[in-house]
Amino acid sequence: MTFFIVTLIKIVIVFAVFMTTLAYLQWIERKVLAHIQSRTGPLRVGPHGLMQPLADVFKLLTKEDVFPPFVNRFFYLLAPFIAVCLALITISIVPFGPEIEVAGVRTYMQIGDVHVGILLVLAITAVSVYGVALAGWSSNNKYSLLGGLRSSAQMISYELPLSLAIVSPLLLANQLSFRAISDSQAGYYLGFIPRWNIFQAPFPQIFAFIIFLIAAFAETNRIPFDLPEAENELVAGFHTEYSSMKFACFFMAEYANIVNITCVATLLFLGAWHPLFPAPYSNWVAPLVLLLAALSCFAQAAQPRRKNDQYTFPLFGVVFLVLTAIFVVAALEIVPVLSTILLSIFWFLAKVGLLIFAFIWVRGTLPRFRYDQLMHFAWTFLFPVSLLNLLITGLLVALFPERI
Amino acid sequence: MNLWLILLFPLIGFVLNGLFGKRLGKAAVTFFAIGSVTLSFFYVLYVLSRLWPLNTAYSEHSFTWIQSGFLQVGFDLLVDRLSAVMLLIVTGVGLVIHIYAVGYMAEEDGYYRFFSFFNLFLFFMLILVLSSNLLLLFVGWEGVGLCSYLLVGYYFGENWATNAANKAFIVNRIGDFGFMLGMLLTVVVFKTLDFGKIAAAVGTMPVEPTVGVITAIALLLFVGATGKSAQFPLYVWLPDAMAGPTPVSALIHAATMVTAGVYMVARTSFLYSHAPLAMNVVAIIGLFTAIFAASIGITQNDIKKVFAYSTVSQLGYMFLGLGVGAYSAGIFHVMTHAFFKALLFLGAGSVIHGLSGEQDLRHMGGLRKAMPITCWTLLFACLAISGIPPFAGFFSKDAILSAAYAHAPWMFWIGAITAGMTAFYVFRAWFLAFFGTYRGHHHAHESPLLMTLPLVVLAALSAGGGFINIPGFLSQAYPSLAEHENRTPMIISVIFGVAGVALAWLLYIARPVLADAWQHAAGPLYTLVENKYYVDEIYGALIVKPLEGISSLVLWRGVDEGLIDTAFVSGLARGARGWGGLLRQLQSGRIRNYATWVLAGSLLVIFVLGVVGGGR
Amino acid sequence: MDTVLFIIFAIVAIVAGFNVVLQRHPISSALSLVGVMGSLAVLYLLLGAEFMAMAQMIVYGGAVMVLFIFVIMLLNAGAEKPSSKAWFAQIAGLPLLLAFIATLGFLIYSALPGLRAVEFGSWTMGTAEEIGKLLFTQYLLPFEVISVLILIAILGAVVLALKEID
Amino acid sequence: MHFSPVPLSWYLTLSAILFVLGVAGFIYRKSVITVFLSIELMLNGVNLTFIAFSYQLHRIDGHIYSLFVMVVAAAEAAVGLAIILTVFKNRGTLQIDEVDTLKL
Repeated sequence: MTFFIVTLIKIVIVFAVFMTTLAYLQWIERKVLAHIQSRTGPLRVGPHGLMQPLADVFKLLTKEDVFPPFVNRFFYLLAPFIAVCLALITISIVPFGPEIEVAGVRTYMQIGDVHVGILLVLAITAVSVYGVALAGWSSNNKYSLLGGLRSSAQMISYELPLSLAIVSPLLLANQLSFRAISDSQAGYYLGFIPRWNIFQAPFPQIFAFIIFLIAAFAETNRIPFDLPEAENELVAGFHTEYSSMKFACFFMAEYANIVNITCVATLLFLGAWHPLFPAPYSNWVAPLVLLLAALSCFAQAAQPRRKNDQYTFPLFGVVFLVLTAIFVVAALEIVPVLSTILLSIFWFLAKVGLLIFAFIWVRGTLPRFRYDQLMHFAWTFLFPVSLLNLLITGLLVALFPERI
Repeated sequence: MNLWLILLFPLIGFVLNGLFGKRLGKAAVTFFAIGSVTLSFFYVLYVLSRLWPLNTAYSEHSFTWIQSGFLQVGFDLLVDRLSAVMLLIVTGVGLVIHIYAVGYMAEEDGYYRFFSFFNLFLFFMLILVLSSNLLLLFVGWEGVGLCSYLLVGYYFGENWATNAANKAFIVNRIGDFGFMLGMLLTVVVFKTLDFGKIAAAVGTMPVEPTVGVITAIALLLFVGATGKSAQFPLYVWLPDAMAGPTPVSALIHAATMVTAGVYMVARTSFLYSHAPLAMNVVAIIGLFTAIFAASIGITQNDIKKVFAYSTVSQLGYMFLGLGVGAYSAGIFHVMTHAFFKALLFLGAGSVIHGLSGEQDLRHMGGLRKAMPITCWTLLFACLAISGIPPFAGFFSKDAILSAAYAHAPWMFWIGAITAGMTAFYVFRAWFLAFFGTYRGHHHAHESPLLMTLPLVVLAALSAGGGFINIPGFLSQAYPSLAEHENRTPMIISVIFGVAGVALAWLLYIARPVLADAWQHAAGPLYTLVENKYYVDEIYGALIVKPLEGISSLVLWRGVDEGLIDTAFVSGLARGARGWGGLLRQLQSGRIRNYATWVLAGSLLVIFVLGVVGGGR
Repeated sequence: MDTVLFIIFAIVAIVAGFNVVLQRHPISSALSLVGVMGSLAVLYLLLGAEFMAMAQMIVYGGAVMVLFIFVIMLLNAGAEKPSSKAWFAQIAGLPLLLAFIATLGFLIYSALPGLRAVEFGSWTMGTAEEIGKLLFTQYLLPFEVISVLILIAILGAVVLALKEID
Repeated sequence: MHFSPVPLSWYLTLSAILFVLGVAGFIYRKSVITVFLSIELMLNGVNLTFIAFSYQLHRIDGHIYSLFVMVVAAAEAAVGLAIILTVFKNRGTLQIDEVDTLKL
């Protein structure tokens, strides 16, 4: 019975956090893009546009739900549903931290562990094509159809390098479940080089990591691979005909996919929640970062550009200081459980956040591929390289069965 | 030492000439033909010189041909003294006749065809001679039969040639059937076909006083021999076989192939020596054939026919020799006969060639001035065949006759009479051809050197060939039971021979009218003999006609047309069409129908396997 | 619990299966088939075949069916027209099918020996590890053969598609 | 917690039903693509049987077999769909009854 309750609690927490993240991810993206393009980004709604996501959600909910006349109703409604559901599943098997004990209940910082977690992720990625494809086909619009076709072809093509890139860390970990993989990356070589899979002996998986990232861009239909929704060729690709909540579903699905894929990348290559260097020192990274954030806020407050900066920035600074205090407590390991939770979550989120930032950064900088270039790239470069990487990894693993 | 090389050369000649002869041109064909024979002749000489003195048989196992159950037949070649003699005869005489044929066939078309067949014949003949088991011997046996068929039917454009060829082949088939039965019986009895093994097995068995299994085998094999060597019931094909070119008659139908039967009997002598009854049959058949053919020979006017019948009767002599147990004498006669009969035929061929195709003695005469070499070389042959000492024929014939005398005097007497008749008709032919006045209307001319040279060679051989002591050479294999102390038979036979010659001289040189007078005096008897005792007609009436009747009525009209054509062929076709028309409906191209059928089938299978079979 | 899961997904599978047969439009059938596959994957999990379940989703759901849908979209295949030249199939099909299912049912319920009762988690051999071991030792040759087969299939598909282009 | 067991025969029945549904689709559907889908349905039913029996025998050979079945199905889909494309290009129809002659 406790199992149910604990799981329920975990689900609630993860769901809340996840949804908020999705909402704010959009804000973050807009901000980052804006700053890359030396603009200010959303600013009006709330301090620094922090209320923007809520406003967007409200707008999308209250918008008129346009229902095009010549669509295939069932699939037209089914498509966004599929997309968002599949996008939200993956997070449920992602471990955020090691096993903990709260109030005498031992549990993992993870909703549920699956023996074949990676395969499950792959399966979901594979199936999530249907959302896009169906959307494109059912909305009975040539642009949408083209978008759907493109995305299905592209997803199938990039699934191979993705899977092959995933296989090589699996060879190192000898496991399929995320938890086991994360555990296999614990510890350090020579006391300071982390055993993350990108540093893992006998063959560091840097290439696999890069391939995985590239394929991930394609799988999530992000620039430079966002052919399905290339606004200057096909109006908005597969979701041209969608509006209001249904559109919001696709929107959410896209960001959810980003988060999922980055989480998977973190788990597979970046050693999950394991810190960059050994424990007692790495504990102080979090407070340090937060302290710097607070100080920068105060510095901003010193010479405000806009008049309400002088109120908001100190506020943020205070918030960051509080967080710093909490993490100092965690770093001192006064309450072991708390510190475990906080630190592992910090490291995990840090890695994920960096990756997401990379996603946004790429979107801000790179141009879009042409369709044939896309396919060509996938089949003639990415696929062979990943195969080669896999071969080398397998060979080395076979040669050095016992790890250093 | 590779005996198979002996076989290889003629085979190569055959293949080259047979496949490319048309394009190669005469010179190349001649080269291959003669070259191959020469090579194998000299290789034979080399082999024999290496193996000399051949006290023990030398055999060579090339590969296992048939391996089934207890029966194992290998491609085994065997050289002992017997086969050595035969090898020399075949290759030597064969070479001479090849050379002769180059001249004789010069104008014929299908030159390459002739020589390729000739080489093929030599190949099979050598297999026959060299084989060390019955089956391989039978291969050669059939092969030479085939070649004889091909060469007799050489002028296949002509009706008479094809008929003669068919006759030769069919009659031989009858004999071969007996041979096959004998072979199968051998397999059943001795579980092997190898001569050595059979001999060993027979050696342990007692001599059969009356009919027994060995006798049966011996007789069956002898049936084959009568077919191949033209003995009494089955001799009819040989005279007609003269339809082929003369070299063919000389090589195949005088010197080598027809003696295959003799060779076979001598080769399987261990069987016969254990079956006295069979030996008597052989002797009697041989004797009867000898006198019978000789009597026919007297009256023939076609020069080649005369010699053909003399061949038959000479073969009869050989079998007489074998039958009375003088195997060595038989083989001896084979050799001498090969010399002088080849010479006779070649001479005849030369005459015919000189008269551009004329064969009838009545249109010849006085040719000795026109073609002296042919004339005088032929004289040697005639003397040899008449058994006039010291020519070759005398020795061998004398050996046989003395053996016959030792065996049973009456045989000797008949043999002696036959010798006289032989001398008579041979010299009759000679006188008619070369003396008197020329009765023909072609311009006679001597043959080219290429043809006369072989004549000379053979003349020399038939003159001196008798001094080769074959009986002595073969004595270890066949202890000669006729010792020469008893000179009476020799003298008597010589007297008979001389008498025959004298009579011929009297009738055809001194008093030609007398011949006609006697001929009229003989009257019906003469016509009977002239028509070869109507044997062909009898065979025709007794065997051929009924067969034709049965075939045309029962087999052709009844079985073939009635049963097979309508019932099977057309019936099957009709049935197939009917069913096809029905089943075509299935091939509708409707995949869904196919699927339904598949479903039905699988349902049936599952039902039978699962429900009926209880699922286990 | 086990029973409940089974019943739910079995019903889903059967309904979707009927849907595959009954839907007039290919894409509906295809989607229903995906539904069948998904529910079958769950049933595989119940049977302790976790790897097969995932393979089912990845290979069937992710690759094969997407290919189907892709082609359907490419050809823009509309709903099929009722045209029945195959009268034999129309007539004989149904009774044969009934007989077939009847036979199968009979076999399952009477002919087969005592069957186990499926309990989730009572037998967990169907892991990737076990399958890999078996596949690369005992079934190595079939594995190689099947890979050659699929290579040939790829080549064939490419050839046909190339013919499509020019 | 307690899982109430399910008799294996239910699984077998389900696979039988699916298989027969596939056959029915093959026989009664008229679009080539749907016929293909029906084949896939049959294969799935068979796979379920394989896996059910490998549970029965507590051996995973059945899994291997169904894996092979999947691979074959994939190959078949690739080639078959290519063929369908060609047929559609040449005949301009996907009605299976229209495609009843080998030559155009």
